[in-house]
Amino acid sequence: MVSATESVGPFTLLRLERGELEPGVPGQFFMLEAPGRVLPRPMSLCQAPHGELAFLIDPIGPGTRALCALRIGEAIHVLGPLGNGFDLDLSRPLLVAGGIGIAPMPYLAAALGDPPAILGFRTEHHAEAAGLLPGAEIVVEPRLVTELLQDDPGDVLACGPEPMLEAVRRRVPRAQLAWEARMACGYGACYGCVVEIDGRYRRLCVDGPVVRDAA
Amino acid sequence: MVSATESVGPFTLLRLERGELEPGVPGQFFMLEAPGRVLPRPMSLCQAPHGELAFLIDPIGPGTRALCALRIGEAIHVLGPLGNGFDLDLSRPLLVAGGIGIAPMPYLAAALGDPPAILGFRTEHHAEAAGLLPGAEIVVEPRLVTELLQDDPGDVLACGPEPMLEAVRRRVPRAQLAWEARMACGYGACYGCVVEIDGRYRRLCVDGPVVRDAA
Amino acid sequence: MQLDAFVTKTVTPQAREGNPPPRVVETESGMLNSIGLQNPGIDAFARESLPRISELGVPIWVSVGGFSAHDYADVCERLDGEASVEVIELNLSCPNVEGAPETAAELVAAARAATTKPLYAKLSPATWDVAESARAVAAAGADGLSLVNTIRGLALDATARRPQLARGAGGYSGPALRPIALACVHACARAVALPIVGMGGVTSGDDVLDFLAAGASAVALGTILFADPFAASRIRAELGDAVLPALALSEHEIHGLVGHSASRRVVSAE
Amino acid sequence: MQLDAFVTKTVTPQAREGNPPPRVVETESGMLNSIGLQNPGIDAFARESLPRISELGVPIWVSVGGFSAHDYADVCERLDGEASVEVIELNLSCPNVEGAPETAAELVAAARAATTKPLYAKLSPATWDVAESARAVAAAGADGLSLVNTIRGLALDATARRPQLARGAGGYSGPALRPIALACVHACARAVALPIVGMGGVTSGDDVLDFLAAGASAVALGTILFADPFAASRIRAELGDAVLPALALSEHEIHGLVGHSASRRVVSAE
Ligand SMILES: Cc1cc2nc3c(=O)[nH]c(=O)nc-3n(C[C@H](O)[C@H](O)[C@H](O)COP(=O)(O)OP(=O)(O)OC[C@H]3O[C@@H](n4cnc5c(N)ncnc54)[C@H](O)[C@@H]3O)c2cc1C
Ligand SMILES: Cc1cc2nc3c(=O)[nH]c(=O)nc-3n(C[C@H](O)[C@H](O)[C@H](O)COP(=O)(O)OP(=O)(O)OC[C@H]3O[C@@H](n4cnc5c(N)ncnc54)[C@H](O)[C@@H]3O)c2cc1C
Ligand SMILES: Cc1cc2nc3c(=O)[nH]c(=O)nc-3n(C[C@H](O)[C@H](O)[C@H](O)COP(=O)(O)O)c2cc1C
Ligand SMILES: Cc1cc2nc3c(=O)[nH]c(=O)nc-3n(C[C@H](O)[C@H](O)[C@H](O)COP(=O)(O)O)c2cc1C
Ligand code: FES
Ligand code: FES
Repeated sequence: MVSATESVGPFTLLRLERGELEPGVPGQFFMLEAPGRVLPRPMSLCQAPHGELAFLIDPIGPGTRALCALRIGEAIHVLGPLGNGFDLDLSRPLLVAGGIGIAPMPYLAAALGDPPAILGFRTEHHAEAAGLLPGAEIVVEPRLVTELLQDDPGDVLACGPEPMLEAVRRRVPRAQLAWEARMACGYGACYGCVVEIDGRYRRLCVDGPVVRDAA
Repeated sequence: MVSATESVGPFTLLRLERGELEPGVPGQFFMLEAPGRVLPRPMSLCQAPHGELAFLIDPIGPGTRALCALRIGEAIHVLGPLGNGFDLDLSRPLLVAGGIGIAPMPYLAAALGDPPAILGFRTEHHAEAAGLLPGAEIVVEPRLVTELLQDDPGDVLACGPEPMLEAVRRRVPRAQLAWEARMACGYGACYGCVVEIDGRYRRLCVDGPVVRDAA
Repeated sequence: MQLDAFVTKTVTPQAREGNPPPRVVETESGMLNSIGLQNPGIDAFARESLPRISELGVPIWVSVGGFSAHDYADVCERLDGEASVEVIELNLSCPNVEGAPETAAELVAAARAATTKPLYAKLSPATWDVAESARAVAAAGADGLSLVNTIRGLALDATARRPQLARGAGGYSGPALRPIALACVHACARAVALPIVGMGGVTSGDDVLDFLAAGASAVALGTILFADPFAASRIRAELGDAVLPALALSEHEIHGLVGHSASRRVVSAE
Repeated sequence: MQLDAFVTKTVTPQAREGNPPPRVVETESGMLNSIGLQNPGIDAFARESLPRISELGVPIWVSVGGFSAHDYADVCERLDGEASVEVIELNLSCPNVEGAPETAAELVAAARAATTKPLYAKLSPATWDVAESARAVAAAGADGLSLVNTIRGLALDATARRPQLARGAGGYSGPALRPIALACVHACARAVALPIVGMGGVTSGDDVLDFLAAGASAVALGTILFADPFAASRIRAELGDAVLPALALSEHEIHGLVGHSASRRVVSAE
């Protein structure tokens, strides 16, 4: 059941009543029924206020637009938490996010005691979402998040578009990266979400989104 | 463009801006786009107020429900007037309608100078629609409209469910009857709306809804 | 006028009454029809319908059907002398009647021997390997392909749980058919060098671009003309403005837009 | 637990990596998949997957695939000794891989010779006359039919206009497939006396009643389990309360509800 929706720059923060669902580990995700669509959509948990689960959604297509159009009191199927979250046993965490990759960061930051963060955005309008992560450093294109990475940046946890994740990985091979893939089930049943890891197709919904033991 | 909607008993009176469409002859119909549906729905013109076309709609399925849910300012495709209306060159007209068969009667009555009318309804709630035809005689089931038909009822013009039309025809063979059929195009193109008339399949959308020269 | 061609309803040698009603029913994102090739027969068609349709001033494609190779040859021969007929489309795939005992290729070959007009073979998506059918009709002399006809579907009444169409199953068309049609166009475009008229659930300029990208050189409209009889003009406008420049399609391809319908009313309504 | 049977993803003799991603895409009222039968092969399946699935305490139907009659016979023989396997479903119709050179009937006959377990033949809707296929597999020894598998479909990307799935076309499933599936069930139920498991776009109790009325004796769930992993319980509740008494179906028919999915997760989620 939708308890509130808020605009955050071009994004929508969708707050759902939590019911019996656990919020899970930061970096895990939920499958949200998108009204009128055949498939649900994977969404990272953004915030876990008391009794609620909050998702930050970028309306880029029919599914995300349907989710952003939900009104208070409407109900949708929600399944989760699903997949592998971030490993939180770290000494010097640094959060790095690009665009809607900011979505899992507020919940992650809360779990890690508000570590430093670097956020990159396409436009100033998108950068309004940085308000969800007070104290973060912000860059707007043409500048990129990797420009702010120090030589020894510590334990990087990153989420964002694939080119950004690849760039972060080149700079910080041990970084924990949260990947994306098209999904159907989200719970390991359909083999729709595979990505090639070490030469084999693995299901991102169960072996990710934060992939352990990747090359 | 929807200019107004009103509840009339269980029915909805949908008022559309007329644009360049003619209202046509009473008994003719229009094809109304039903939002979210693949096929449009045939609707008799109910009233033709200045600058508007008004349709009385019984929400019995997905298409009519979508039409009744339209809000002011929304726009739909409308095609018409289509088909054969009633022959109005009559000396002693009498209107007979059952249920939503009342839909074409207000516009027909206006054209004929408010002739006498007999209306039948399933329930008192449905009978509220009789307000659209002041002065009409009204029966509610289990009583039937045919019970009120005199021995020499004059020039009967009838619209309603098939069993009612059959009963009227048995009593008044020369009655003008407005039939219904499932339609796809409404303009003679698809051959989807045929009914058997004199042993041949004829398209109700062009040879009806008021069928001339029928047996 | 926004049509580059007008495709008629299928004509058979003799007049046909077609199937009993109800003949049409809507489904979630499509519709079923079981018209059953109601038509006046080739003689009445040539005498009465053709002159009327010719008045539109649009090239006429006549769809031809039958129940044997002889039937197809018969109607094609009759149309061969009609100057107003630009293309003959062979309906090899109506799901609403029992077909001919011959294979599609044999029907094309029989038609080929009976006319010098361009022959388009209209194929069914209800086949494991549509590219194989395409190769067969190409070898038999087809000049182009029309893809696709409807596929058999059934809808039941929610109270009686009986088939909604009198005949039981009917031909499924509309948006739900579009992915199936696109797959057929894609497969055939890779299998044969013939021009392809794509159809199945086209509702917008965006859909047209999908069909062209999949390998069609023209697109035909069916079901959308019921909800929007002016779809041809609208779609052309959508293509002209927004969508087209982004893809830099040639004028030639845009002109491939074919209005497909069952009677001249669609067009005269414009 | 609301399932009367659990149907596995298709198992082949050897392990298969499947097709490259993207493998799934949504369409207007359906989806396309091109998984390509990714599976660990029969040995690892029997060793690792079967015992895990058995823990569910639900009768197990194993779907068997291959690229020759020998493959089908091989896997069936291997499963014949597995006590936990109740039924073998022969996937004769995956649109995402090149099939066997043998006909469906030959594959069934080969499987029949290799096992005494009940054999269900899973047929494709991509055929002009599905009843003919049904008669052929019945004659070859099938004990039941599973109708239908997905049908080939294509979706393009709206900017690049390239196929959205890496492999091009994929298998079309979901609500858009339902009328096609119902027509196949209807046709086969009239052609053969075998029990039929109906599937294709089932989302509600209402849809189940349509399949039963068309001639199915059980119904399987696929795509709906993605949007609603608890669909089996919900649908059973819908059948129990409102819809069912109106039709007075027998208890036996209700128990025909088969949960169909790709891994044990669906079920363990319940
Ligand atoms: C684990 C996970 C967590 C996610 N968390 C969030 C989140 O918190 N907030 C948020 O807004 N989005 C998130 N996403 C992305 C979101 O799921 C997709 O944007 C959404 O599914 C797109 O659906 P659509 O119908 O709006 O657009 P579509 O029409 O499906 O797609 C629009 C465009 O996005 C691309 N796309 C679609 N799905 C994905 C995907 N899963 N990954 C990458 N590209 C895709 C398509 O190729 C297309 O170009 C997450 C994805 C994953 C896998
Ligand atoms: C010429 C004509 C004029 C009409 N005028 C009006 C009008 O003014 N107001 C009004 O409310 N309705 C009118 N109708 C009927 C109206 O078109 C149908 O009720 C509507 O199409 C049903 O659509 P649906 O999606 O709501 O229901 P559906 O799900 O399509 O049908 C619900 C039930 O109604 C039956 N049905 C569907 N369409 C028709 C039809 N065309 N004729 C008879 N039974 C049908 C079905 O068998 C089903 O049992 C008219 C019909 C015709 C042919
Ligand atoms: C009511 C109706 C009648 C049709 N009649 C014919 C026909 O006579 N001959 C033919 O080749 N195709 C016929 N078709 C099929 C269409 O030409 C077209 O192939 C199919 O409907 C898919 O396109 P669409 O989804 O745009 O309708 C008919 C389709 C409909 C809906
Ligand atoms: C992601 C996905 C994977 C599938 N894998 C298989 C399979 O391995 N074997 C098989 O026989 N059918 C497979 N199918 C087909 C389904 O079993 C079913 O026949 C089809 O999807 C229609 O049902 P639905 O509309 O309820 O999904 C698969 C379907 C989907 C969507
Ligand atoms: S989304 Fe289904 S297996 Fe990952
Ligand atoms: S509704 Fe199409 S011909 Fe009458």
